Amino acid sequence: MFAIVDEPIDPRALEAAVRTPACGGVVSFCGVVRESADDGRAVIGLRYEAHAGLARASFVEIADEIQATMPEVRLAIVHRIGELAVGDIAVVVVAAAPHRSEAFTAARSAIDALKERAPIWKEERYRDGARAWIENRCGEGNR
Amino acid sequence: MFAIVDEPIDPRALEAAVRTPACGGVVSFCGVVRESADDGRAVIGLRYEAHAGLARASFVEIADEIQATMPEVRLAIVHRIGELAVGDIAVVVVAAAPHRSEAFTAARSAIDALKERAPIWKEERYRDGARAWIENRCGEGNR
Amino acid sequence: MPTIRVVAFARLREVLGASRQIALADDATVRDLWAALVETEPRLQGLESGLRFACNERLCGAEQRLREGDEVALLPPYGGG
Amino acid sequence: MPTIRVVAFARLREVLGASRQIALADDATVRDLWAALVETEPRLQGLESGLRFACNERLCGAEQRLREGDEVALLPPYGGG
Repeated sequence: MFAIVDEPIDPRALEAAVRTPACGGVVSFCGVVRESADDGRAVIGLRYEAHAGLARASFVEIADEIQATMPEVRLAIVHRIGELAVGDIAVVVVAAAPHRSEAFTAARSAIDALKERAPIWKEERYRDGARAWIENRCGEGNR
Repeated sequence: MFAIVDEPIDPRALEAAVRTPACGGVVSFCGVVRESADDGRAVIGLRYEAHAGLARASFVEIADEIQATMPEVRLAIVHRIGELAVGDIAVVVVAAAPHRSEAFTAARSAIDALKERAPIWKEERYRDGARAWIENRCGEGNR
Repeated sequence: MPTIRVVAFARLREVLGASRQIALADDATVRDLWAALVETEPRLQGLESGLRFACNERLCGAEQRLREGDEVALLPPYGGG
Repeated sequence: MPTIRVVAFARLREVLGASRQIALADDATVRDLWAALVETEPRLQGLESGLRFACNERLCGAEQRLREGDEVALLPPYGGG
């Protein structure tokens, strides 16, 4: 349920893994490669790198922290690495809980924390042949 | 993308329908039948009824309102009616947007509004043979 | 005497059935329709709280006037999601 | 003279390669390791901002002392998600 993978992620499998009969709300977030960068440049794909051991540990830590305040929440966090094309899923967070409020809060907290704390790197590749490493802006919880 | 259906809902199909290459974040909410009622009674299933025409119109209206403030958001809202068992998906909301913040906000707003405004009714069926119509508590945005 | 089609949901459907016809006085309102139904089916009495109405697939108030052929939906408090 | 394994990511990997060995003075810290690397690879100079370190798969500070066989990861600012 917490992994760095180099193959396509199946969000449904993650949902099935975290759901129990006590769960009434399941929120899934998929981060997808989009066709344009924040500065508007045309993107043809991304390449992700990760420190797999530390990244996975950060996912577990993020989930533990969320469950410390919302013990009924169950989480899955998976990030893909390698070459991705526009439309590919880069990251999936699934949060399941008895009620929807906790599920939404947990999913949102988890992806925000991942952006801040997971040792993962993204290289954007542009249509014009250029490429650039993109850093998550700190405290940028609202993107 | 806005429908009352009497068959299982496929959240992946809805995600595919709303996503475009401009979308970087896709948030899906699945409301699932859970094994116990809010008062703790064991639930064996639910039956949903809807005024299909008005319910669908309320979904469109909810999406229009959300898009009035977040024009880049794309939404799907589908509710199932009929007999559902524990674990079955009763409702799916999908919100796709260039950035995750809008996707989360839109999905959450849509399901909260649906609970308040969509003419849909839920009968809980308990293990002891009893059944009861369950009303959404007004302004109860945090369940 | 316009004839109105009434469609009912949830608790109200259990009392009234899914749909029925009712004849009302000229110029009758939705409120008059409800009063007429309660008269026929006293079990409706306690079920007014939170009740909403729609006429021809649009939500409407209790003062809405009804015409021949109108369809009125009786919508008890919602429970979807 | 402990030998340390250095693993680098993203921009830093482009300069240093994925991994290399480096011999340091006894009692050297992570800060000393970075200084030694910058000396060998002047292109690292501008890449200190936001840099984090891990030693043997745990985040650590620049004052962490290094021992024979330690593996130090050089973690530039993150971009996941």
